[in-house]
Amino acid sequence: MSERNLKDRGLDFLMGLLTSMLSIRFVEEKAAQMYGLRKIGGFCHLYIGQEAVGVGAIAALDLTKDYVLTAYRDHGHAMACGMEPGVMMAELFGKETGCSKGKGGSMHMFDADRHMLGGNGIVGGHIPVATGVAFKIKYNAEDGVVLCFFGDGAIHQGAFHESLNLAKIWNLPVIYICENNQYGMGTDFRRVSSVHDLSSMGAAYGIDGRQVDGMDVLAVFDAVKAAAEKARVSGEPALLEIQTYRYKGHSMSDPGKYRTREELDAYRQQDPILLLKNRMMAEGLLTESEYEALQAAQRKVAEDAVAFAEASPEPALETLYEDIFA
Amino acid sequence: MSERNLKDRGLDFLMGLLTSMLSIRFVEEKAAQMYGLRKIGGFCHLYIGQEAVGVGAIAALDLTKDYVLTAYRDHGHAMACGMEPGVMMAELFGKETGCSKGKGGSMHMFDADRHMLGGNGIVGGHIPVATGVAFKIKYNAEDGVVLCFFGDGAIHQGAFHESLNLAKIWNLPVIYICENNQYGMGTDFRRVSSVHDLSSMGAAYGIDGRQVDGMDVLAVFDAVKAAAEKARVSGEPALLEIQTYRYKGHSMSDPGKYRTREELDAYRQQDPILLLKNRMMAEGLLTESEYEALQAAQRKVAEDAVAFAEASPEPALETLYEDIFA
Amino acid sequence: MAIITYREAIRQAMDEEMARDASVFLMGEEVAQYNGAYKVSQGLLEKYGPKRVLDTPITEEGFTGIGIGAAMVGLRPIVEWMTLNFSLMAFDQVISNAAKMRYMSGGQVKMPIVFRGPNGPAEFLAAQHSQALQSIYAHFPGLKVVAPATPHDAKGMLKTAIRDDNPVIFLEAEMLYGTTGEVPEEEYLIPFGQADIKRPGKDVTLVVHGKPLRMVLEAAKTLEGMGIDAEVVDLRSIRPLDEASIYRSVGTTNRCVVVDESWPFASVGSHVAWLVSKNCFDLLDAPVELVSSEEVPMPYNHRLELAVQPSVDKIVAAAKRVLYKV
Amino acid sequence: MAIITYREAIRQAMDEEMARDASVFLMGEEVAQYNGAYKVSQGLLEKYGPKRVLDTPITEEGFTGIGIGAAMVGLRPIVEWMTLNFSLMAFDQVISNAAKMRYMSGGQVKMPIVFRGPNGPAEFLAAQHSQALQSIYAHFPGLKVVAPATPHDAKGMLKTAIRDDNPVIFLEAEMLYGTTGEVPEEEYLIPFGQADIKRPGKDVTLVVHGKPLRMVLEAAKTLEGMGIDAEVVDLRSIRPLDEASIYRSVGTTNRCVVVDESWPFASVGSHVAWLVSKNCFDLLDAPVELVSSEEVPMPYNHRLELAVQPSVDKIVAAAKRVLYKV
Ligand SMILES: Cc1ncc(C[n+]2csc(CCOP(=O)(O)OP(=O)(O)O)c2C)c(N)n1
Ligand SMILES: Cc1ncc(C[n+]2csc(CCOP(=O)(O)OP(=O)(O)O)c2C)c(N)n1
Ligand SMILES: [Mg+2]
Ligand SMILES: [Mg+2]
Repeated sequence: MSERNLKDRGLDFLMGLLTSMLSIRFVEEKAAQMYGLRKIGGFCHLYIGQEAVGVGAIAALDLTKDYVLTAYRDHGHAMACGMEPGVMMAELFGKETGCSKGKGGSMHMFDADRHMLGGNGIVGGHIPVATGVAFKIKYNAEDGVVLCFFGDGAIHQGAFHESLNLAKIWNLPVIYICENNQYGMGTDFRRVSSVHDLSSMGAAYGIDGRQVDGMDVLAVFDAVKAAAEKARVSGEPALLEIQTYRYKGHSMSDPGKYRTREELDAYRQQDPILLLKNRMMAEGLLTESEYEALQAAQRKVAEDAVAFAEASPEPALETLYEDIFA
Repeated sequence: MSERNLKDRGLDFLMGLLTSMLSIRFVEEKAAQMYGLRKIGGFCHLYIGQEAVGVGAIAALDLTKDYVLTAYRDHGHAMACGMEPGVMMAELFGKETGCSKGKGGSMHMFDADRHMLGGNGIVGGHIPVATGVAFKIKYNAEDGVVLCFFGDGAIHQGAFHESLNLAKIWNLPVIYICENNQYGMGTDFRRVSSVHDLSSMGAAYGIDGRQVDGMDVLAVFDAVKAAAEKARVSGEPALLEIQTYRYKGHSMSDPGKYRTREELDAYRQQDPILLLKNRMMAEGLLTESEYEALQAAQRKVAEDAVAFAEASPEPALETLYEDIFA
Repeated sequence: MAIITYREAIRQAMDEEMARDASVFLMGEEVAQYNGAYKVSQGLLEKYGPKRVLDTPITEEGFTGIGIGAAMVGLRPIVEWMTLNFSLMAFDQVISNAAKMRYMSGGQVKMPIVFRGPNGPAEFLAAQHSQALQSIYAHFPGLKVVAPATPHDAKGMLKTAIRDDNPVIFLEAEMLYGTTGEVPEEEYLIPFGQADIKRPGKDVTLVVHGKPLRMVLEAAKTLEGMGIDAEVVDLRSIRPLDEASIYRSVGTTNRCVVVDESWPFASVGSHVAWLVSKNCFDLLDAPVELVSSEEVPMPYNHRLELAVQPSVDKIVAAAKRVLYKV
Repeated sequence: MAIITYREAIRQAMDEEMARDASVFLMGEEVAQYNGAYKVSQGLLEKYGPKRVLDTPITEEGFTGIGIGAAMVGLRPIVEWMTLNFSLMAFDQVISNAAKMRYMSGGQVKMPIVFRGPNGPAEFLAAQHSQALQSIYAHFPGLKVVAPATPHDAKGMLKTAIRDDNPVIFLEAEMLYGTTGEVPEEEYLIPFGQADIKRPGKDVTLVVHGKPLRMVLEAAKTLEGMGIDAEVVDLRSIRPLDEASIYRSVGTTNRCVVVDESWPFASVGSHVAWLVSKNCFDLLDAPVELVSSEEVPMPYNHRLELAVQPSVDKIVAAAKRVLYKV
């Protein structure tokens, strides 16, 4: 657990984190439901269980100058960057009002105005791209940083290694965040990784690595804040392994037989939302009824998102020929 | 300098190393000369200065069960594996009698019978392939090992990293040998590497790394021998950074302006052939006249190689359609 | 004859060949414990154990290269790419090594390796996950490329592929896995380079390979209703290509439509269309038509993605065009 | 008009665009301190400093991806691949990211990036280093692909490429760098998608792009000696393709030979040959011929490698065939 006194962090800040995590949770649950109703198709990778990572990390940013790139499990990051849930849901529905006009779908949530640059379906493929965004920051002598999220499954891709070496020799302000949710699809990361402390892999590039408790949104916030401040000042890249867990299957079609109910339950006990809620209550910063009101409000947000998506028009057929070239 | 008493190693063994290094040196010098005469074309990467690496390392093998794969700077390795200098020179000349029937040229010396599996022109591209050869050794429960040679320039390729992780999780008997000759083409390795002790990169995969003096053929032999024995028994991969220097340009067209004459001269002072010769003389294992005889013999070998290549026929035109499919 | 799925046909082929030859093994992401992302390798781990059915990390370049290395020294790897889209990560290994190793070694090595996985669009998968990639593989000499469309062809050709001493790109399709067809009880092999007349006819030749076969057969039925008797030539194997069967058919019909779900530019489809144009110049009563995908990355929206691809309507329309029935 | 080399034309284009726009920068292996492996970037480091002219490690996937990321956020990178062969290492970055990012984001990002370097065979470089790769890039929507053959076209088109807001694959050739031609003193740009009639004629249309242009012009001269007046259509830009100019020419000559140094299968050459076959069906007096490379990996031996490629003789013979003068 992050050590700082909870109250010192400010109530608004804490409520913001809680609200954001709840919002993602409920919107994701709606997405699952809509998938069941075949309103959404294809791959759909939910963020449930991992909310503290995206929310805590992105809360440490200033998105007027910082950037976020992630893999295909991108709903949480998009919302944490401020994408409207309705716009996201509309994208999942393949509607014209979706962030990517219905062309991207679940894996390609983009919100360029909010510096959320996708959503990428190729495991590891966005890591060099994120490094390139950091290159631009340095080139233009800005003081932003880039957060590059990826999974435990992506860390062995050559693209990761090539990127870290380049980021270090060129001093690029990028924080590589490995969201270690223990599995890459059906594969326990320990089966395919020669080292089990993934943060140690930074050492091969002279890059600081740290493991962070990804169920504790404040720990995530603190770790990313510290790495980001350092990166802003010195251009030092960093590697964080944030340990977390996904409650649902890899994608909607995965029954998740490779793990035990006990394991899942154990993680549910340290649910990131529950954890923050309990701490806030223990410190008198939140009452049960306030929490219920918050939940109700966020459930409504999720429902509204669906309604918006549902009511939105399909893209016109001719739009398939648009957006290829600028 | 390797510590063991020189005499204990046996005269034949030492003479073998010396002969092999001299042979490579003279054949390479002939190759340079023939390139000047346009008997050889294209890229031609000479091994002069690095002889101790290939010779020392391959002397530690049993090529009835072990294998060697390397990059395009492969003449030395091919000869250390026992390829006839004439056959190699004929390949450089593009002749029918060349190891690859004139189809491969300088970068693709193959001698499958002697377990020398190329010669590869893509920087880093053969590293997974070599790892696959080690996979076969394990699959068939053989007790061989694979030496995979590559340059300091190749170590940042994703292919290297992916290979090390796989070799470690599957326990494959492969020794990764980074021949750090200080430059990748015109680039000082320190300019493009985030760490300067390249052997430390093994740690990211739980693989032992060691730096070895590559001008000392016995140090190379000892290090490879030790790693190979360990790999045979336990299937443990290893990473060796063998520090060396190339006297010539990167390829025949490189004037080498990126380094100083002083630097080159300093390395020439610790020339691997000179070093072994002097030690053997100091211990009374070699006389000046014996050495001169040896040189003369090896010069003759190089000349004969050229004569053989020169006298060999061009491949028939129709052969261009052969050797695509088995 | 038994009626089985395409998925089961592939599984049986692998199973039979693994039982027959101990040097055959399967590697890829999720092929073992998870029984395959698309359950194609169901039961193989249980039957053959982890030595011969291996889960890999998500490092396509690395494990593809390992397969290549293992094949070079006598094993017969089946490398599963979870989808062909991810093979782009391993493209250099296939092109620079698998396709060229035999040639550049002057015939010293064989390369008995099969690369297989689903190719082409499925549904709702958007731009990065919906590519039909046969054209870029078929471009390179040194590779065999096949795309069977029925369980019968898939089983017989995969067995041939596994026994082939050369690299074979074996193209399946997610949308085919669940389709069914008759397969003989007894062992059979289908040689490469033999097209199959899936429907005889005399008015127009429809040439196809892979997944769109079903659509073409449906189109043929529709055309029949219009009094047009279409002959359907299923290439099955792209390289080698059975040109004779195509020309024989066009010799009868004097009209030809090529169907290929790839993008048209520099594709298998346009190549075949050119071959027919050239070699049946005096026989053709109309220009050869090509029905392919629109020149756009694949959109996520379902209506749009369907509009991008070949359809029964588009094929019927093209057939009518070459019959000047418009 | 000044007479300059192709190399100098490319250098001037980069120099002028870098002077004009501070967001243009050059990165690649050996482009800075070494002034380029083929000296194309001579003097640019000195003029623009290490911020804008960057030597990279040998990690094509990594630095190509960095370019893509930087382009997404407004820089205008020129990524030099030492040769196109090595771009296979970065293939996924180009295809999955550069070509698709705009589309899958619904038009939210631009991708102003140029990938350039020598393409196609040079001399004595064997199988891995002698590939003409335009066909595999031209296959994918989302990329522009150009292959200028003269200093004039190279300069004007590279400037256009750098100013384009989309990814451009810019194909040069080692054998072209030293060739010379006239280039205007004043600034000029050549738009993409405009073929250039390099020689007017009325008997037969020769369509070509890139390096073989010189050979085609020579063939035209030889044909002239035989009383055959060939029109030479230099495509210059492959995608977009100026179909109209080709058809206009074939409309006059009624005969067409396409020359492409690629392998024929699924190539730019066979695609253009099909387009002409289809769209000039009623105009053609003979089947469209394609002169391309033999279907083999490139052999090292010079006589063999010349036999593999298009030649003046082969082009003349093809022209005579379409004129039935054989
Ligand atoms: C290059 C590539 N290979 C394979 C896949 C298929 N695939 C999609 S997600 C996934 C597992 C990734 O696991 P991880 O990185 O841990 O992310 P998580 O799903 O746990 O968030 C795989 C194998 C892919 N999309 N891209
Ligand atoms: C993938 C790839 N990129 C670039 C090249 C061009 N190239 C050939 S050798 C070389 C330098 C390699 O240096 P190093 O690995 O240190 O080997 P050395 O030449 O010093 O033996 C480069 C960049 C290549 N052959 N392959
Ligand atoms: Mg994971
Ligand atoms: Mg080097």
